[in-house]
Amino acid sequence: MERPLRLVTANPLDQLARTLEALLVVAGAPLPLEELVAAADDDGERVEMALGLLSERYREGRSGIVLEQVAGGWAFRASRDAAVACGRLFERPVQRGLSQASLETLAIVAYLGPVTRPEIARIRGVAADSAVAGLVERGLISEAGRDDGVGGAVKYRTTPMFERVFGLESLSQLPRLDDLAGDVDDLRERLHAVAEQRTA
Amino acid sequence: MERPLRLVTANPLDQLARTLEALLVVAGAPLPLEELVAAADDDGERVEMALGLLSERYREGRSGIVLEQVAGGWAFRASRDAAVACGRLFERPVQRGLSQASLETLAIVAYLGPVTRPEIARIRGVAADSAVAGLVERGLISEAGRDDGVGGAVKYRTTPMFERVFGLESLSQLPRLDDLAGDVDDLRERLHAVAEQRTA
Amino acid sequence: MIVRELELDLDAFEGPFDLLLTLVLKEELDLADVDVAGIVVRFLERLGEREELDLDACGEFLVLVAALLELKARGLFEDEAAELADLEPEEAAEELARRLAEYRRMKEAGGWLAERLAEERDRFFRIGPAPLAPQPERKLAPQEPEQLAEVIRLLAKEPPAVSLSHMALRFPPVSQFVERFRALLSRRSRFDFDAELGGLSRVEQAVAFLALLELRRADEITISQAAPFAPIRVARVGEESAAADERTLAWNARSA
Repeated sequence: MERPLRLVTANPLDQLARTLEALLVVAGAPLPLEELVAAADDDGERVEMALGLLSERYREGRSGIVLEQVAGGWAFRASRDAAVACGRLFERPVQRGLSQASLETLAIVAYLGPVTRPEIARIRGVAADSAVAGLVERGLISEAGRDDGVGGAVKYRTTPMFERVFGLESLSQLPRLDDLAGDVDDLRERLHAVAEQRTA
Repeated sequence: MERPLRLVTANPLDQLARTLEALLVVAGAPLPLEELVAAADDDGERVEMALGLLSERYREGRSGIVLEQVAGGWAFRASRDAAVACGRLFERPVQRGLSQASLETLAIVAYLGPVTRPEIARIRGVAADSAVAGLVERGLISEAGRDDGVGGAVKYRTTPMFERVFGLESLSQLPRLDDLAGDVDDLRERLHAVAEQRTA
Repeated sequence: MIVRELELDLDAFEGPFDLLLTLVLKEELDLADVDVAGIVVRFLERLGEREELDLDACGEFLVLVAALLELKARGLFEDEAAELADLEPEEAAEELARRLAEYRRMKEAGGWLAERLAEERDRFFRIGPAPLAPQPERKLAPQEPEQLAEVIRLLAKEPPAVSLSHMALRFPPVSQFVERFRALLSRRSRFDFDAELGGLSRVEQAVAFLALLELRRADEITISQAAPFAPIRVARVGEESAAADERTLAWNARSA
């Protein structure tokens, strides 16, 4: 491992290589050569040489970090030796329940959907952006057109995955809320009225 | 740079260190020691020793990649030397300074959280709605249930992102606020004087 | 200097003071968002720019700002304003000092965070997953549909009527004092109203006074007072209280 490193130390490319390391460790997607050149504010050929040095330093069997050239550009990845350990890291335990914010948002979408984010926020009394995004990411809700056609707020409804997780054959199997309201419109009205009182 | 590396090569910890490198380079957030131990499927003490070696290898001024302890875990980041280059390519989560209102609100959530919007307003003497919404959007604070569990006001706490952005290992690294005790006494005396005049 | 033309540059509002007042009165601007301290500082700056002290301007400003503050306090802390009003002056001062100190600490902490943020400006890190990392799958255990109904019921529940319990605490029933005074007069032929009220809140004292009037109306007691603000003596009917020659506890400012 020593020789190339000694080379780098003596090499004026060393500083540039470090800058590239830094850029690559922050990047969320592979970085094309041009972007690396522009960000490092250096010469294209020198950047390629520095990448060559780094490919040598970060190569399979030598480091846990491997520099790889893929279709979109250059990126760090985990070494193959560490594949099992990485598998353990990304293997998430089955989550037992949802957070209060997610549950409230999901319940509103299930009972009132399709429903827009602003309406969810009005009923809950807080912005719904992150809760909605989280539920979309989990595949429990999805977009269902826009309010008043094009240009309106995006509406959301629950997904088949939601029905699977909650053990429902369809939304009509949701627990009834007869004690609260006759139909969806009643329920909607009631939720809005209470939300207004809460903020007042 | 060579000596510690040679040590590592001769060291049985080398393989473990490489595994940790791999885990850290693919992780989406700082990894707590326990998670590293579980994923590497190794002994806690050995993992700590390997992290010590890696801290030395990936330290400021030596590599473009820096290993740091932040937000309750271990994470790679770019070296500070490469900040200008990084700035050309990436945005920090808090690119510009936060407004006075946001900073005070953030301080209240960090020190007193989980805390509700009305509680924040009560301390600041100004409604906190837009400051809270802005901080949620930046991912610095997030919902943490409702007051009294049920229909109460939504509570907020700071996120791991907050600790990362501010470079804190944990919230306990926030400075203690007892230094202002003298001030309090002074205020109290002045208000007592006013109160006495009022009664007289 | 014309106070109403004072130019303001606040987070929530930019323009002359007069316009701010207009917007607030028309309820087009929420006073809760207005930094009143910022207005005061601006006024003091303008005042400082002048050689002479403009007493008229100061007077007008004081009146306007006091009104603004009162409006804002009422809007922000309906319950608390009442709580503070119930406190003794020393307690209110203590409570205010505590709150001001808390706010100062948070302001200080906000300043620390600002410095820290500036120091950490050159720390870059990746947000989110790595480019070539495996996509973790988030699995959710089977859930009970009843949870959804429960959550909707909570969201549809009228906010708890907190104020009622407060009222009960703050306004003890008149009957409570009627009974108390009757019991007292069954043991003693007369008592000193003020001495009986030691340790009660102002509201409770008021309720006790109502109880006294109630008993008087029912002709169960006689009430006498030697002079305005002198101690109130209460006696069973038929046993006039000859208060003049007795030494009693002084009527203190609290019960006034």
